[in-house]
Amino acid sequence: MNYFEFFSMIPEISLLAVFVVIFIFDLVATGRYRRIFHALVCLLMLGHIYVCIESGDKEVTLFGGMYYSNSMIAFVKAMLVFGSSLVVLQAHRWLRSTHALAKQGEFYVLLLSTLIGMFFMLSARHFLLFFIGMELASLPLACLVAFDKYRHHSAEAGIKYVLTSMFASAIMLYGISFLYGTIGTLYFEDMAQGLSGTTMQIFALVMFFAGLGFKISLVPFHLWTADSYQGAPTVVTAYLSVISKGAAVFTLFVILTKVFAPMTAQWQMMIYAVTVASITIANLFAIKQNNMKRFMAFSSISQAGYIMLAVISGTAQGMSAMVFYILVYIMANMAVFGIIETLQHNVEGGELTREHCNGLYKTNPQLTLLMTLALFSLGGIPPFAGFFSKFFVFMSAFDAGFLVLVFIALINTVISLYYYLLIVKAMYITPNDNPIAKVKCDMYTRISLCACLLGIVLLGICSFVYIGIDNFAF
Amino acid sequence: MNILNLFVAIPLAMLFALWISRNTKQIRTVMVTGSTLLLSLSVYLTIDFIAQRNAGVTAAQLYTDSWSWYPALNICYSIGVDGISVAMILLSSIIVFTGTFASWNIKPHTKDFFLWYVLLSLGVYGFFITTDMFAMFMFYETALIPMYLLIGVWGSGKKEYSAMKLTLMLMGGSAFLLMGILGIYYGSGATTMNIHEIAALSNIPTEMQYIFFPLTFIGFGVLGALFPFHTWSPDGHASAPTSVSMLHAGVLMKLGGYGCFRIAMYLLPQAANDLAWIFIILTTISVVYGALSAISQTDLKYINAYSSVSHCGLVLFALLMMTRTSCTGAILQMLSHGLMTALFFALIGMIYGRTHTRDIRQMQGLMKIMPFLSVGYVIAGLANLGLPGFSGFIAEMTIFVGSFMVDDTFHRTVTIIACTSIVITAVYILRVVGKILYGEPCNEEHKRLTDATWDERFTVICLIICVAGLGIAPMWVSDLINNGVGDIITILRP
Amino acid sequence: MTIPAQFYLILAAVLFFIGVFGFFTRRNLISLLISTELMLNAVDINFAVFNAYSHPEHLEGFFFTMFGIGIAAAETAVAIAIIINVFRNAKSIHIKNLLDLKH
Amino acid sequence: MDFTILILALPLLSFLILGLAGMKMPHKWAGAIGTLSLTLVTILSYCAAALYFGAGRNAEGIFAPITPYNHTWLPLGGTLSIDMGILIDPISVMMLIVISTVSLMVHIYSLGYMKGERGFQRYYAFLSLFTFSMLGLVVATNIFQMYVFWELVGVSSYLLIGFYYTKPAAIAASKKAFIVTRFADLFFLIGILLYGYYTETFSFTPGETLLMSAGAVLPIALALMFVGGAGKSAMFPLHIWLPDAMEGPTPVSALIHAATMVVAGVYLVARMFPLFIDYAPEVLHIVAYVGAFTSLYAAIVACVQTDIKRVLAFSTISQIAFMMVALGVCTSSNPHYGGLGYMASMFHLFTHAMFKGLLFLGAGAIIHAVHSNEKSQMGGLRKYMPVTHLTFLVACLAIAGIPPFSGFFSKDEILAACYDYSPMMGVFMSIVAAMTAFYMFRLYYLIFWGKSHYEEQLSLYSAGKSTHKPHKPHEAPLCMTAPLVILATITTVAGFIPFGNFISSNGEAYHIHINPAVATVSILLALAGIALATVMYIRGNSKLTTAINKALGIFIEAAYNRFYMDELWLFVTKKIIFNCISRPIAWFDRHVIDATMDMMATITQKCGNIVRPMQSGNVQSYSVWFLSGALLLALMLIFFT
Amino acid sequence: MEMSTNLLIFSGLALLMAAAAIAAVTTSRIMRAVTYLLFVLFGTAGLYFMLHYTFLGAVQIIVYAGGIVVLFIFAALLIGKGIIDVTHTSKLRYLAGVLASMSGLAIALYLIVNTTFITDKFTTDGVPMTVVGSALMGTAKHNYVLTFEVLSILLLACMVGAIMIARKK
Repeated sequence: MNYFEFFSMIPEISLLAVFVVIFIFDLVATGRYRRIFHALVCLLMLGHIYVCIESGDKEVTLFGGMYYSNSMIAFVKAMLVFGSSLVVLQAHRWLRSTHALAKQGEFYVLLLSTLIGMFFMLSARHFLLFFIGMELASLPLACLVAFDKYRHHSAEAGIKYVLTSMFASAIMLYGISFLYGTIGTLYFEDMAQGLSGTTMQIFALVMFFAGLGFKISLVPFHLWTADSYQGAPTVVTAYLSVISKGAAVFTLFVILTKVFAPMTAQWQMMIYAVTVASITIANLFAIKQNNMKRFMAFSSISQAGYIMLAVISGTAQGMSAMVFYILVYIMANMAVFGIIETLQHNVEGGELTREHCNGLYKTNPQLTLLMTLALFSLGGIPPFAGFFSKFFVFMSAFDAGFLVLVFIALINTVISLYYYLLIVKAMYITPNDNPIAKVKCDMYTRISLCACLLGIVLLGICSFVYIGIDNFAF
Repeated sequence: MNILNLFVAIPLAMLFALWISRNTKQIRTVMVTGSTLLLSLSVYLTIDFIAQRNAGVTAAQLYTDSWSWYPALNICYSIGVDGISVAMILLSSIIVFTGTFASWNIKPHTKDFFLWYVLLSLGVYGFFITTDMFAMFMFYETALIPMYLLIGVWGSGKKEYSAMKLTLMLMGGSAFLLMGILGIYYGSGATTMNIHEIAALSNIPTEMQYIFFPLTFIGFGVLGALFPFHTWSPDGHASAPTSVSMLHAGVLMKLGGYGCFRIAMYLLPQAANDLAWIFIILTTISVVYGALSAISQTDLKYINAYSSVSHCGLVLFALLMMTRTSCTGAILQMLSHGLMTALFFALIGMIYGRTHTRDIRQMQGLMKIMPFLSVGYVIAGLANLGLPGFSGFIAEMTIFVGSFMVDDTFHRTVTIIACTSIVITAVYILRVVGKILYGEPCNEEHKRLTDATWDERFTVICLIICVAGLGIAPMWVSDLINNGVGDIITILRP
Repeated sequence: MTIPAQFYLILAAVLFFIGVFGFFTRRNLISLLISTELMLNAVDINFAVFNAYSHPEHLEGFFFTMFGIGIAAAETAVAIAIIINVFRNAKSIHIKNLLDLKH
Repeated sequence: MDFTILILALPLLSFLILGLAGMKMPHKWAGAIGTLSLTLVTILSYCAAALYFGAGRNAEGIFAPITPYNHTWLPLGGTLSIDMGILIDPISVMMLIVISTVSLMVHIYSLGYMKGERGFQRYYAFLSLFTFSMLGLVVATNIFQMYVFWELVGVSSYLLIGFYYTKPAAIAASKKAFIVTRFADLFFLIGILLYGYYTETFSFTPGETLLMSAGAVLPIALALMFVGGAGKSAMFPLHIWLPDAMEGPTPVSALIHAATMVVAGVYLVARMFPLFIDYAPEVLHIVAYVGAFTSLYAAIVACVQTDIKRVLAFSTISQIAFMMVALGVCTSSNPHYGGLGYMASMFHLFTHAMFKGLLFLGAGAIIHAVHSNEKSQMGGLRKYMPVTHLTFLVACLAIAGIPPFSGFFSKDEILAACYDYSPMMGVFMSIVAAMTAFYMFRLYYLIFWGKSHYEEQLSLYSAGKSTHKPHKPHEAPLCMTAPLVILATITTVAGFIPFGNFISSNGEAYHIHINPAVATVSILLALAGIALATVMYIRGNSKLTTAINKALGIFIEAAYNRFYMDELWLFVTKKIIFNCISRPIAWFDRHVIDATMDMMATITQKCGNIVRPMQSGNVQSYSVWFLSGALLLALMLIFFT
Repeated sequence: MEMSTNLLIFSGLALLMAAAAIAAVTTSRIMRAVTYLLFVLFGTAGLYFMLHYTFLGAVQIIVYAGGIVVLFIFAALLIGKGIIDVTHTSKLRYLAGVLASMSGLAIALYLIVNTTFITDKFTTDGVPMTVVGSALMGTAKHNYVLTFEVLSILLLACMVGAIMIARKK
């Protein structure tokens, strides 16, 4: 009974400490202390990035193999904390609004608890821990989606999210139960030996995958995505689309390569089908969208499909390509959401549509430029980071022999470029007599947007990040 | 310090300087300084390159250098030039330089226009100096995407549609291309992305070549206006602002031909030999079809765009003939077409800027109103139809002589068919010249128009000098190219 | 001689898909929640049965069931909170009032 | 002979000066620069001729060709390259003299003719350009250089025909001239390509072995080259551009479309003559037949035209056809009399350049005086323009082949050669020669004799029936008449040049023998033609004329319309190429190929609409998709692995 | 004898549960549905007892029947009793739902019947509480203190979230 093992889980324990500090601060702080609340949270989280990276130099296996961490996982955790910090930075203005101000503390607490859940999900080497981590990552998120209590859309998004989530976890658990039934253990390293690819196991695999597919929002498990993204507060949408998705993808990769290694042929085929469907169908939806958040929802589904190209290879190269893709994706998506968040305060009804963006260039040239770069990055246009991440993802899938899949994905990039350009067109070209007035960003948002800009421009050209990731892979 | 890096560094510095510049004057200063620097640098490069060759340096590539970039994926930032690239860099510099003057009074958002413009040229330079497939592809796409905004924001007519079509078609092409590049990389054992090392390995299995050659060739061919993937060209050119048309037709379309030669044919020689006939047929169609289409157009830019289809088709056609002479001719044609088309588009832009119409039925007698521009147009037209003394002639003749060296009926026949384009070209050029320049001015409003301003004159004269210079003294540049072509041809025709 | 494990599994499967059926066809949110409870409950049975019949050496299924019950409770709490909020906003928990976000 | 480079450099220089700075100069300066440089060129050409022929024959008894300059201009790989250089041999020297003389005359003449015209400087610039190109063409050391200058000549012709660029007819004519010759040049080019590939050189004198190996292809190559030549020299059916080309200023017609450029085709065949005669005699025969037909055709058409420049144009076509025939009837059997045609052709080229130049310049003076090209506006001009009248008469006599004028000698040799080839050809060409005399004198009488149009108009005006006071025709100024007189002099005496001493098919000298039978017949026929013309036209249109017109009504109508050749060409170009090929292709491009690309986009958009119901907003149907998707995936995996 | 008694009890329970489940998803009144759910949950507890997992059965009754169902009742009362659940709004959707769930059931049943699980290790010993306790508190393999702690965070977070959403102001 070595309870000191708890203290070896540095990222989780420190994050928990942050969680507790914030929780208590929320309870006790009043008046002027509350004003520094946001800054405090941001600082703590940024500090936590350092802790995560510091913890990454050693490999730890704890609790009888239930918990495992290495440099790659630590890096991914740091990445997630970084992304969450961006989210929190961008949330400042929204949290100042009357409805949200009273719930400021809850927002941080819920956000951090989901982050803790993701950490455990990433480090889990046992399906029970994985499942609890996943639930910890989704249930408070449901509360966040429904955070704007007085907005019908937020509530609707929340209920759709939570119901689908419960449905998905039930299906996933059903799958896991059969895995347990046929193998007799739920420890990842032991499971691989017991797997033989029987029909039942294939069924269980698909059921399990459906649950994670829900989190990553892959077609056909994606239908909640657009509705929830649209209804949720923008910062939460951002969080959903990058952090939650990133953690789930990484976990999926680990489980597929660790647990389902004997069934590689099967899951590759499964992911093949899902990838093609995700990219294509999401693109078809995206070209028809007008609401920006909804549009980004479909864009994120399509991006998830591209990430699957790295997953399908199941190689070390694929892993580094995937992590790099997620990192770049965080940067670009956070930039877009940051801008959406900034702009929608100036829009009647609070729902930013593409028409609102018309002629934005005249009034907000800098935001427009950043938005353009971010969209180009998402579309895979050099010299922005998105090009590199996409290229590497294609390379890894090509390396694994999925030529036709790569080709389909490539053709789809053209479609995706089309809808990204639609927005660029709206901002630059479409004339508009009353564009959104000049928007002044607060300092926090500005910091986060600058970080995103740096990431978009430099992550690809400066190769050290990728090289670092590549050193950690497997 | 490798001089080639400056070709990337200067545009980067220009981007930065533009970013911080505050008014039009500063922007113009930055642009003129930068483009002049680039031009002088490329002139220096050309001279130095020739001097080194004359001094007996026989390495295939000069100024080579390589920095590891993504070591795990064997991606390097490798640079190096041979005669072909030097010629292309020179061409790009000339066009960028003159394009700056052609867009002297661009409005609105002058700064952003030049930002994207410089980004485009950055891509072009990068493509020509690098020898690593990844870096080439990166620069290639970097050069493509600014087109969208340049056409969409500063263009005219149905610019949004055209810009979108152009971008999507070219990006569709690069989707094919990316497949091809990955195929080449993995086909050659995934050990290097450097094209010369891959060529030296020459270990790509023939069956793989059969798959990836068409992909790569079509990928680049889309940009080279290969039939039937050329339809972005007329719309795109028609909508683009002057300097963008210049840069696009003058340089960007050359990336296609260059890429076809440098990557598709060089790295996949067996497939290139075996499958060339398919593409020869397509390019022959391009050549004649483009020219015939041009005859019945009424929009000046459409005429020129179809003419570009025809001429660029000739480039690919000549490359596929795979004789040393024809390939030299192809590169010459790239240079020549680049300069001539830039000149043409510059003039069309200037005329359009005054008359506000490009419909040849609505213009007449411009010779009396704007003699300078009209004379320039006649010269451009004559150059375009291959008048000796201008660059078009030497390029076409080299191509035809070179193509005729392939001794079989099929190649002979298509060469003769392609030759007919010189007659058709004359038809549409003279048709336009006769319709819009000659005669009495028909439109009262046109009579009040003025002739070219100093910046326009400068642009036109620079380009005419280049076109004539290449046409009168072709030998040095032909030698320059011939050396570079030789290495590739020895692989193609062992 | 004991009851064959398959009987339990079949029962669990039936319960699970009755839950699925309910989830697909009911028209108010609380009924949907009830259906998911049925599904989760069926899964719990599966785990317990597999532990008891197939792998009694360790208590993995046992604990999975136990934690599963806990999680189900948490899920229900969150879901009911949101349902109450929906009711406050829309004055209804009928699914047809939740179609604002679509296409 | 190093100075010969100046012959090329001077006109080029004057072109550049006039072209770049001309617009800033006063007219006088521009004219002076152009004329001065041409004077120098002429002097140099005569010097070159004197030195070349004065140096005498070499040991083999021929004038050896000299190549003072030959530099690679554009290497084309292998042994092929385009060289630029100067080749001095008898025919190029002869051409130098012809070109520089006529060009000089035209330069001087234009000082008066073009005086005060808008674009005077431009005119001289183009003249210089043309002279440069034409000189470059004749001194070409290889077939490709010839092609280069051939194209340049074409473009200068284009520019000069379209000199009056505000006149629609001029624009159309210039375009037509360029495109038709360009079309012919296509064949020339292909011929060159074939020639170059098989002989491995572009030079005129490839090695014997290579020639033997190229044996089978050589006739084809030479035939294709002849097509190019036929285009430039306006052989049927590529002649259609030449009559229209008269829309240019008349001196230009004199220089380009009568004396020099149009004989480039003849020169080309003459240049390649050694190859023709040895390797492709059958092609030569084709040349002869084409020439013979063209000469007849053009002569018939010339008989009925009313525009004096058109008459001259068709007469030019006819005369050039004579030269072609002369070349075509050569055989390799006998060194001299087999090659008589060659000499005769060159001789005729020389004399024709002089008298046709003279005719055109005279016509120019007349047009200058009456401000019209139509014969109906003329008549009775001999009183008003005595110098023009006399020189014109000399030229008419020369072209009709009346001794002692030069035309007689050259044409007689041609006829002799034709009779040698076959009596049929001889008779045929003699008839054409008679027709030549007829239509030239028809022209002469209608211009200078008969009722004066001016007087008629004047009487109408004084009678008050016309409000328009006619313009009195007057003699041209000295700078215009002087060239007429000079050319008339040359025309008169040139026949006595011992041409065979300088130029012959194999380079050896021989004396021209007048064949008395042929000479008599031709003189008689010429006189008959003149007599007929005299009867019919000396007093304007006589009764006989009317009767003949009536008898041959349709035929004359057809001839007047040039046997509808232009309409045929127009049909082919406008209706077939433009409307049936180009337009459909342009349509196809927009509506099929482009539409396919657009359709791909539309289909994608449509698919977007099709999948839309999937996102119904109902969380239950989402779950149905969810489960069905999962089940389908499971089934797929189960069945396919 | 023992077998048949067990089977009898099992069949009774199974029938009861299935019937109650069907009733729960078809009845049109929410309170009834909750009550039927309660039957199913009790039946499940009974199954656990049959497996001799008495602790699990107790947890099931306390947490599910005592906690969750009470939540449901609260919610139903709060929202207003007598909410009618109309089942047949859209025939197509209903049909799709039936089809999807039935095919899912068919596949699952087919797989369950055709898969050979290890089923011979059943003992009637049950699980002693000490074993459960030490496994729950241990840090070694097959011990669950970590998950236990994480679950506590989960419950805390859900509580915070649920209260935040549900409270009035």
